Parts: sequence; structure tokens; C-alpha cells
Amino acid sequence: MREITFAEATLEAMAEEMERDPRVFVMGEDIARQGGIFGQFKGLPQKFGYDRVRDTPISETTIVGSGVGAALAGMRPVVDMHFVDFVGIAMDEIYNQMAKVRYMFGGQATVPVVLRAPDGITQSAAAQHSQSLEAWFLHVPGLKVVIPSNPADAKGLLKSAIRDDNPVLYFENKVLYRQKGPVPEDEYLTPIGQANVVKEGKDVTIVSYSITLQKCIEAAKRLEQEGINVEVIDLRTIVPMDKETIYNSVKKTKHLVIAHEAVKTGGVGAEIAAAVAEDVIEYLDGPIMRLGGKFTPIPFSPALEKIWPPSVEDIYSAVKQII
Amino acid sequence: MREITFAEATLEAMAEEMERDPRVFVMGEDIARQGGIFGQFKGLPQKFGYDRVRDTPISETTIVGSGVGAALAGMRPVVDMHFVDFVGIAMDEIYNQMAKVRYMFGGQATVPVVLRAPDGITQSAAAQHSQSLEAWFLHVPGLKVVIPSNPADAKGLLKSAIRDDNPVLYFENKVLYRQKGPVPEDEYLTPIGQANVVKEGKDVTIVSYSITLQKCIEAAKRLEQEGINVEVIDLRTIVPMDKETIYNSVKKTKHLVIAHEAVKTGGVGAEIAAAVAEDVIEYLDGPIMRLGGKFTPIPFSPALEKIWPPSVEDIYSAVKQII
Amino acid sequence: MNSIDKELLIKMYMNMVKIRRFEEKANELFLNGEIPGFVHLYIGEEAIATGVMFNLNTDDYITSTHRGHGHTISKGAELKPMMAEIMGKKTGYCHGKGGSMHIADFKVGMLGANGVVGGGFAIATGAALAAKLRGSKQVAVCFFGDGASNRGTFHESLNMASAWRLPVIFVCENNQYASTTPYRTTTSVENIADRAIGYSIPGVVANGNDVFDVYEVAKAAVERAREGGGPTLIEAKTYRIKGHFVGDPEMYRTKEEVNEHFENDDPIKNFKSQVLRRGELTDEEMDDIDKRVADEIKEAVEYGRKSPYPEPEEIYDDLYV
Amino acid sequence: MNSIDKELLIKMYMNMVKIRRFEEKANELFLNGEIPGFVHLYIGEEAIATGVMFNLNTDDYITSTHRGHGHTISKGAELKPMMAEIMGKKTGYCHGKGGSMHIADFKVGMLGANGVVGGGFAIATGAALAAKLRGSKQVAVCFFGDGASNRGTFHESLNMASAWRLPVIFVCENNQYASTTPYRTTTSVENIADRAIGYSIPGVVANGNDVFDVYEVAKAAVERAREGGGPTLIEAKTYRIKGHFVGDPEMYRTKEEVNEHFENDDPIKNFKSQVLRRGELTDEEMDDIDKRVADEIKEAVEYGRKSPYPEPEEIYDDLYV
Ligand SMILES: Cc1ncc(C[n+]2csc(CCOP(=O)(O)OP(=O)(O)O)c2C)c(N)n1
Ligand SMILES: Cc1ncc(C[n+]2csc(CCOP(=O)(O)OP(=O)(O)O)c2C)c(N)n1
Ligand SMILES: [Mg+2]
Ligand SMILES: [Mg+2]
Repeated sequence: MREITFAEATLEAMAEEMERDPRVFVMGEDIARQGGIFGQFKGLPQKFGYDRVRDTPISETTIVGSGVGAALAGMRPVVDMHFVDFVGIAMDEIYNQMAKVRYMFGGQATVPVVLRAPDGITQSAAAQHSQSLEAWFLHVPGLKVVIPSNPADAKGLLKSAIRDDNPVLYFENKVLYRQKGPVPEDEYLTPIGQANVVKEGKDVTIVSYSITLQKCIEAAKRLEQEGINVEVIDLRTIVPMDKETIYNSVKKTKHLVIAHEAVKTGGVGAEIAAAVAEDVIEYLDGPIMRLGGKFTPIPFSPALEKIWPPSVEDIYSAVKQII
Repeated sequence: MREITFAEATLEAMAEEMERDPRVFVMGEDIARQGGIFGQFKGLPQKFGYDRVRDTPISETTIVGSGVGAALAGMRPVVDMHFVDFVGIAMDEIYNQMAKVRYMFGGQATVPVVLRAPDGITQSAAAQHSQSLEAWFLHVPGLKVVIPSNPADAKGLLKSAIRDDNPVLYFENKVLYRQKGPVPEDEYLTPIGQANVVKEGKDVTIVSYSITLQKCIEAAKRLEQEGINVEVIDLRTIVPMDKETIYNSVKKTKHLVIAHEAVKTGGVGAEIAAAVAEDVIEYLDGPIMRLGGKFTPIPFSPALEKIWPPSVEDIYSAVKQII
Repeated sequence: MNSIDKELLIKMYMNMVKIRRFEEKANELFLNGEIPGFVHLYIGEEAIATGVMFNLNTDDYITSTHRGHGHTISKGAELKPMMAEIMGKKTGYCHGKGGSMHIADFKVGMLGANGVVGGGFAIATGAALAAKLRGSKQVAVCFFGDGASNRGTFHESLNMASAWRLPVIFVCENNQYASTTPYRTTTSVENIADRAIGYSIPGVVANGNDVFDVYEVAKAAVERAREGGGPTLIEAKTYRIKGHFVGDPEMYRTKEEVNEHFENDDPIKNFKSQVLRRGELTDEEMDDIDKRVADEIKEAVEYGRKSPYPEPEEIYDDLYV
Repeated sequence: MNSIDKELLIKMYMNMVKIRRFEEKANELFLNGEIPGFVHLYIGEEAIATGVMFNLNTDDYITSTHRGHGHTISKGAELKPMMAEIMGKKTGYCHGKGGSMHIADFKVGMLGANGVVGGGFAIATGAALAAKLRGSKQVAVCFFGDGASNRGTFHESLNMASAWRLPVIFVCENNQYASTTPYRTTTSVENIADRAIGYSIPGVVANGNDVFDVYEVAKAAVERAREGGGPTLIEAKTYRIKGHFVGDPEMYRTKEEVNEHFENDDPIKNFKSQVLRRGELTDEEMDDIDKRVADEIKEAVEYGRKSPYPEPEEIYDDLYV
């Protein structure tokens, strides 16, 4: 199969959906004139015009809020957050408007808006440009939340997100953008809400997503060499969470490790661990290990930055500790 | 001991600390002229003047941000969020500034600011005026987070929060405001970071906080009548979390139930359950049950509102299910 | 006044009286324990929603505030499902999930009241963007208070709307108070309309107690927006006669202050005296309308009272499509 | 010009040259892989920080932006710990935790650069509130870009600062671009200074390429603030000569456009030609300063290079007091 980058995959998804549905448009800071900081919007204005690919003022609150408004008025906006780090500027618009209007208004509203947010650590971007903030949105009923780990899913999930009549947050990792992977040429959708068993195994389950999945696969390889057979699950969607896939795996392997780049405390790993401890704890044969970013802001210095997120070694050790 | 309301207890805390330290001042919407919607600021401007008890514009972002600025410049501001539901308007100021500046600037800054936020369901205030949002802040390194359940703690924790050189979020429940409880007349501080074993027991541990603690005590009473001996822990502080107290209790009772009013998914209960499942799972003799608000916005109609949060019955049943 | 024919006069009068009676009834029902939650009354501000809305079509959009009954009625919503909603009943516009602070009627372009002060700016801006992208000639109107004009969303939305020349009209209902806080103690400008200069758009002050003045000012703004001229900021000066919400102890102002405004600034009294003086409507005609409105309110209350509360299992409905 | 004596002229020149050379060196070191992260250069805007800052005392406060080196230097920070910081070294102002976007020197009232555009408005407002509450006569200056002027925080902070008459000066560095976006495509007003009208405060345009003009305009604003007159909005018009950040491909503008500005608007060239024409400083005097600055930069680079990176265990330091 042909290989394209994650950024190109998202570009294809955008182009196909904009082609297919004139109600789809996209707005955000610095996306039109230069194609996005990560090239993820390159060429779109040339294809669809500057009306449908809009450079906005630096007004995150209103970018998101007007996305909600445009959705309520029948459009299908995609809004770009530039860096997920700024999502808090529009937080109220997300949890008090985007997520609630449908329910609060008794189903009168549909809110087909997609919020795209580049996240993750890269090259000493420091405390305010490196975060992973997906966990907050687990706690906000009314949203869907997806977080692809590879180009194929990036495309398929973005297309599904755009076609979804519910608000979808789409977290895309900054390091992943440049990575290539196989992406089918024919049109396809990746369903929201289905985890992906990336690698089957019988001794331990590792659940992860986004960039950290790669570290888990790395760790799994090392563990295999020692005869530990690892099942690796790519969550792909955080809300709704595919608990069935996790539970089935845990029932089989009896051991669970969860890893993500976001701060460990209060992260997505907490919800997964808690759900497992509530629903299928009897299958477990040891503690549930969680790996996540350290409980500090992300430091600038490369010397510190590189040790902030969980490493392959950390994941490997966590598995060894419980097996 | 004399009994005063929760609101009065916070008033005493404010008055004592403002008396003690001229750097302490308070600002927020509608707090001075009318003493706060819940009477929690009544009389303060008469004592300390309208300079130190300030009615602000409706500008939550700048209320919090200027609180941070005043703290950086040597004051000790208390800022009031009116309703916790609006905390998202200032979210960026909280996690990108308040929580990070000390670390990011290598310890140059101290940020002695207290953010007070009334929360919880009461009288059909509906989706945007009823929430409990403390869980998000578990995930934000740099903050402390307290959430008292009774007048004595309300006073002692608020005084500790004001004297703390770190930013502290103080969540105060709207229903609790009106409730009376014993409060010592002599000055005291309730330490941040210590949970409170409200009732000792040996069969099951229930961890809770704020308004939901009362439901747990209620449920515990019913369970005692059936011979189930319940230990009830009032968390009091969410960050830093007193895991020792929880772990010691779980080691003894081997059963854990966690209850709060906030949405169950992604709530504080998830972190507690995950921590227990990571650190002391071997002591458990059954699933960890979590109780929290339903996965929907909070509905207006009294018919729906009353069934939204976990009930005494729910807590009782959860315990019965695992014992 | 030449743009206002008799039919429109009658409609305007009827609309204002409908709002007034609806609000008086809501007040009564709230104090009687039949309406839960927070209720913010629009009494004394009827001329604004009325004057603006008769310039709009059903498919134009509005966003409203916590004080939204008047906007909802004016945009064409029906009283029965409104009353049922604020009583928390299943037959309400939002099946009881919203209540007074979250009343909405999407069928008539009423995109919702909002419990977040200043939450409507961006939504209206987005609705206007939708209209512009479609080339549909619809306009959007954002109602907001003097207090809301200090939210950052005001600034961001006016800037974006102007930079993109969106068909949106921002209507500030300056009722002199934001909850307990007198306008000028927290708002740094005499006329909120003057803030328009910061966005290169027209800023116009209207007499918010005079439906004719509001109508004319809004007419120009709506025409401008529809023709692609971009946004306008209108400040309609009025006074909040009632407490901030039903039950407000109102310790922040004197009875005299309130009474003076009640005497001089009542938009319905103003309307009556103008049309009588000009011989455009008679007392009898208006009495007749009063009666029809009274009947409609009565029916709405009965409808609301008879309607059932939602069933527990409905709590999960309408979260996702 | 009567308020500027020779000593001050020398200081101003030295400060501008220091910024220019520091930035040129930062550019070089970044391209050389010695500085990680994002680096936004202040080249071409030196007159603004310089002109403003020589009106301030050490205990006055400033808040800065992502483009903060110029502000930091002007407020009196030392080059060695600055250079070490942007290299990610332990000896940096923030022990390597902050970097270019989060440089700060609290000892001289520099409350931090900020990676969040518009994040400084409220902090400066709060610092001014602190000063006012203490009656300490300190002032706070908030630097921000044209792009930042569209954030809601601009509006909220200017309103609050005016309503409370806080001693804060808002200095907009209008360099014609917000990243890739030309100023007028997203900003709805010709002069950002005109937005002052919306807050009943003075709004003044300064020539941001002329340190003397900035100095005088800032002087009046600082005096006003110190005397209790409240905030001022200053718009210093300039042009961003360099890319938005080091490595910017600059596909959004032409080389010609940039060159034209470089020729005509360089604040250091402007300064030189003025003082030479007026006979206030000689070429030799300025050459001498150039040399001293070059040495200082060299030492700073050496210091940065020689300094160690933080140790892994330091990652948990300075989170809580
Ligand atoms: C963001 C936000 N902040 C605070 C509140 C609490 N609150 C509700 S109404 C109100 C006053 C609003 O004043 P104004 O905008 O003038 O509208 P009015 O009530 O006068 O119609 C306040 C502070 C809120 N609902 N939302
Ligand atoms: C809140 C926020 N939104 C977006 C960004 C990304 N960003 C960094 S600098 C910049 C442009 C800022 O323009 P301006 O305020 O004019 O400052 P300048 O860079 O021209 O000095 C943008 C969009 C950010 N850092 N913070
Ligand atoms: Mg008002
Ligand atoms: Mg700029």
C-alpha cells in the first residue's frame, strides 16, 4: 500500500469531506496563508477558496464558539486550536455550549463541529506548547473524543468525525504529523468508538494511544524477546470508550498496563484502570500499572524534557513488575 | 461547641485572615454590594472597605488572571468564581499561568492565590449552574485543591489556603452553605493534604467529600443496621491527595466504594480507584465501586435533577454488591 | 414612523403585552413554587426584543441570555411549550431539560437562552458566518446585557464579525445593572455603543423604552447586515424594573430609584400614549388585545400545569444524535 | 527632546544595540542547534522596549510576550543567565525550565514572557492592582502584539483597569503581522489605539521605530499612571523584519516588502542618524558602545555554553513552594 504522512492523511480527509459536503469548512489561526504550522492544511485554500479555509483572529474563545454557532445554523465546521495548549481558552465554549446545547435544548440542536488540536511534546516547545489534555474531556458528557496513532486512522477518524452529527474533539500528535504509514487509496471511514488490537498476546495487556503507542510496541518487542507475550491495544477513541475490547483482553491476559504521554494523575489511564477495577477486577492477577507524564509542567530544557514522558524502558519495567 | 453555618465559617476565615494580613483581599462578581449570592461575603466590605472587597466586571478570565498578577506582585488575592460552572472561562489562566508560572520560571514566582468556587446541584439551577468540576484540576500539576464537607473544615481549610504560598482551588458546595455545624471559637488551621476518617469501620471503606459525604454517612448508618461496619473517609483535599489514609483503610477493610456528585466518568473517583488498583490491589477483596453523577449534563426538571447524582440508596447498594 | 402600518402596530403592542403578562405570571408561579430554578424577568425591557424582532424573518437567527423569555416570545415561539418548559415539564420546548435559562425554539431561529453571560456572542457570530458562507441573506442577532459587554467574548466576536463583515447585529440591553452591580462601577464607558469604534462598525444608541426608536435603529442595522454591510452594535438604554431574578432582595438600590423608572420609562405606557396621541390605535383596540393575551396566558398556564414531568428514563435522551 | 540627556542617550543606544546583537546571536545559535525550542526575535522593534523602559523604575512591573528578549534586556536583566536560559541550562534565569518563551527576571520586575498570546494583559492588570492597593506608586506595563489585541483578555483587562483606574500601561507592538496573518485581515480597526475609546482611556499612536517618540509617549502615560490617572493604551507602529520565529519560511509576504521596511524603518539606524544630525553623540562614541556590547554578548554565549544542563532529579524542583 502507498505510504503517506499523518499530516497528508488528515489533508486527504479534509479535502474529501470538503469536496463531498459544501457545508464543511475550516477555520483557525494561520491555517490558510501558510497551510498550518505542521503543513496540515496545505493546499486547501487553493482547492476550496479562502472562504472555506479561513485564517482567524487570535480569538480562541470565539473560534470555537462561532464553530458551535455555525453548526447550530446548519454548517459543519472544523475548527483548529493551533496547539491543544490553548484549548482552555475555549474551555467554556466546549463544555458549557458545544457539549451541552443538544441535551439542554431537548434534542432541538445538532452540533456537527470538529475541534482539531495538535498536542504532545516536541523539541523543547516547553510548558505551554507541549501538553496533552485529552483527559479533561472524558468528564464532559456530550462530546466524542478521538486520538489517532497513525496515518490510516488519522484519515479514517477525521472523516468519521466530520460526518458525525455530534461534536468531536480530534487530538493529533505533533510528532506523528511527519511519520509515514500505509493509507488505502480507496475511500474508507474508521469508526469512532472502536479500539484496535494492534498486536495480540496472552500474558499482559498494554492499552495506549497516539504517540505513546509506539513506545508500547517497542517495549512489547523487547518483552517478547524475553518470552512475555504482549497484547497491545490502541484506544483510538476515548469517548465513547471501547471498554469491551479492553475487558476482553484483560480477561485473557490478566495483567494490565496503561500508558499515555499526558500527566499520569487524573489522566485517561485513571478512567481505564478504574473501569477495569470496577467491572472485571476478578480477572486481574496483579496491580494495574499506569504510566504517564510526570506531575510537573513540561520543562523546556532538552535534558529534562526527554525524561518527562514515560519511556520505552518505563513501560517495559512496568510490565516486568507485574508479571 | 457553638454551631455556625458553612457560609459563616468561610466568612470568619476571610475576616480573620484579612485582619491578620493586609495583603489579603478578595474580588469577584456581586460579592461586595450584596455579600455574595450565598451570603458568603456579607459584612466584609463594611469591615475592610470596598478596596479589599471588590465587585468586579463580568470578566472571569481577567478576574483570575489579575489574581495571578496581584499574587506575583506580592499580594494574597482570593478570587471568587461566582459559580464553578464559569471556571472554564478562566481555564487557561488556571492551568497555563496560575499553576505553571512558579515551575516555568524556575521558582522565581510564588503564587499565593485562592480561587473560591461554589459548586453542586441545588434547586434546578440546570446544566450551567450545577456542576462539580474539581476532577479536571487533579490533572494540573502546580495547584492544590481542597473541598470541605462541613463548617469546621470550611473555615480551617480556607485559612490554610489563604496562608499557603501555592495556588489553591477551594470548592464549596452550594447546599452546604446553609448547613450548621460545630466550629471552634479559638483559631485553628485545617491542614491541606490530610483526609479525615469520619467514622471507623472494618468491613468496607467509603471515600467521599463535600456534600456527598453526608449521603455516605447516611448509607453507612443503614449498612450498620445490617451488621456491615463501614469506614467513611472525607478526602477534604484532592491535591495533594492523602493516599496513605485511603490505603490504610483499604488494607483493613478490603473493600472500597468511592462517591462524589461530579460526573462519574473521569471523576476524582477514577484517580482514587486507579491509585488503589496500582498500589494496594492485593488487599482488595472485590471490585472498587465508583458512584458519581450520570453521564449527561445536569437536567433542569426537578423530576430528572433529583435522580442525576448518586443517592444514599445507590451508595448502599454499591456496598451490598461487593460485600 | 411611516414604515409602521397599523397591522404592525397591533402586533407590536400584542407582543409587548404578551411578554409583560407572561413575565408577571412567571413571577407569580415562581413565588408559588410552580416554577423551579432561576427566573430572570424581562419586565420593562419589552420594547427592545419587540422593536428588533419585527425586522427579522423566521429563518433569521437570534441568541438570547439568561433573561430570555421576551426574546423567545418575540421571535415567534409559542407560550404553551414555553410555560411547560419553565415548569420543568416534558411537553416543554426542551422536554424539561432546559428551563427558563435554557429556553430555545430552533424552529423559529431562536438558538437558545444561555446561562453563561456573554455565551451568545460567538454563537451568533457563527450563525452569521453560516449565513454568509451559504449566501442565504439570513441575519443573526445577539442580545446581551451591559454586564455581558465586559466579557472577552464581546470583543472577540465584534472583531471577528467586523473583520469578516458578517451579517450580525449585536444588541446591548443596557438596563443599568449587572445583577447587583450598577453599570458604571464596572463598565468603563458611558455608552457601550461607543465601543463600536474599536471595530470600525456603526454603534448606535436607541431608547430602549421606545419600541419605535428601537424598531427604526434595528431596521437600519438589519438592512445593512442583509446587504453585506457587516455588523452593527446597538445599545438600547433601559432600566431593569424588577429584581435581577425573582426573589432578589435588591439591597443594592432604593425603592425610589426603581419607582421613578417605573413611572417614566415603561415601554408599554410609552407605546400607548404615543399611539393614542397620534390616533393610530384606540383604547378599545388595545383592551381587546389585552383580553386575547390574557386568554393565551391562561391556556399556557393550564397546559403547563396539566403536562407531566419527564420520566426518569428520559434522563439519557438527547445526549447524542 | 529636552528630557533626554546624554547619559540617557547612551543608555538607550546601548540597550538597542544589546537587543539587536543578542537577537542576532540567538538566531545564529538556534540555526546552529545550540538553542532549542521556539525563538521569536525582537529585531526591528528595539525602540519600543527601550523607549518605554527608560521611563520605569526597577520595582515597576512588566509582562512580556513570546517575543520577550527585548523586554527582558530593557528591564535590566543580565545577558548571561538569559543566554543560559534560552540554551536550556541550569544557570539560566529559570534553571532551564522556561526557555525563550518563558524568560523572566522577577528581581527587576520582569514578570515573565508568555507562550500564551494575550496571557499578559490580566497579569499586568493584577500587578497594577497590587500597586494600587499598597499605594506604592509602582506601575505595570503590558507589552503585546497586534494579534494579541484580538484576544478577549485585551478587552477585559482594559475595561477593568479603566474602571478601577489602575496604574497600568498597555503597549501594543503593532508589527503588522500575527505570525503569518497580516494585521488588517483579522484586526477590524486601523489604529489599535482607537480601541481606547471603548474604555474611556487615552489611546496614543507612537512611531515604534523612533525611540524618542516612544519615550515621550510612554513618559506621559507612566506619569499619568503613577499619579493615579489610570491606564493608557499606546500603539507603537513598527514592522517585523524577521520571520515570525527563527526558521519561518515566510511564505506570506514578499522579500521586497521586508527589504523596504528594513531600509526605512530600522530603529537603530533612525537613532543614529538623529543623534548624529543633532550632534548629540558621535560615531566614535557609538562604535565604542558597539564594542562593549559585542564583548558582553560574547561572554554571555561563553557562559551559556559552559553551563551545565539541569540534572534529571531537578525535574521536580520548584513545583510547589
Ligand atoms: C459568565 C457568567 N458570569 C457570571 C454569571 C452570573 N450572572 C448571571 S446574570 C449576571 C448579570 C448579567 O448582567 P447583564 O449582562 O447586564 O444582564 P441583565 O441581567 O442585566 O439582563 C451575572 C453576573 C453568569 N451567569 N455567567
Ligand atoms: C493564545 C495563543 N494563540 C495562538 C498562539 C500561537 N501564536 C504564537 S505567536 C502568534 C502571533 C502573535 O502575533 P502578535 O500578537 O501580533 O505578536 P508578534 O508575534 O507579531 O510579536 C500566534 C498566533 C499562541 N501562542 N497563543
Ligand atoms: Mg444589565
Ligand atoms: Mg504582530
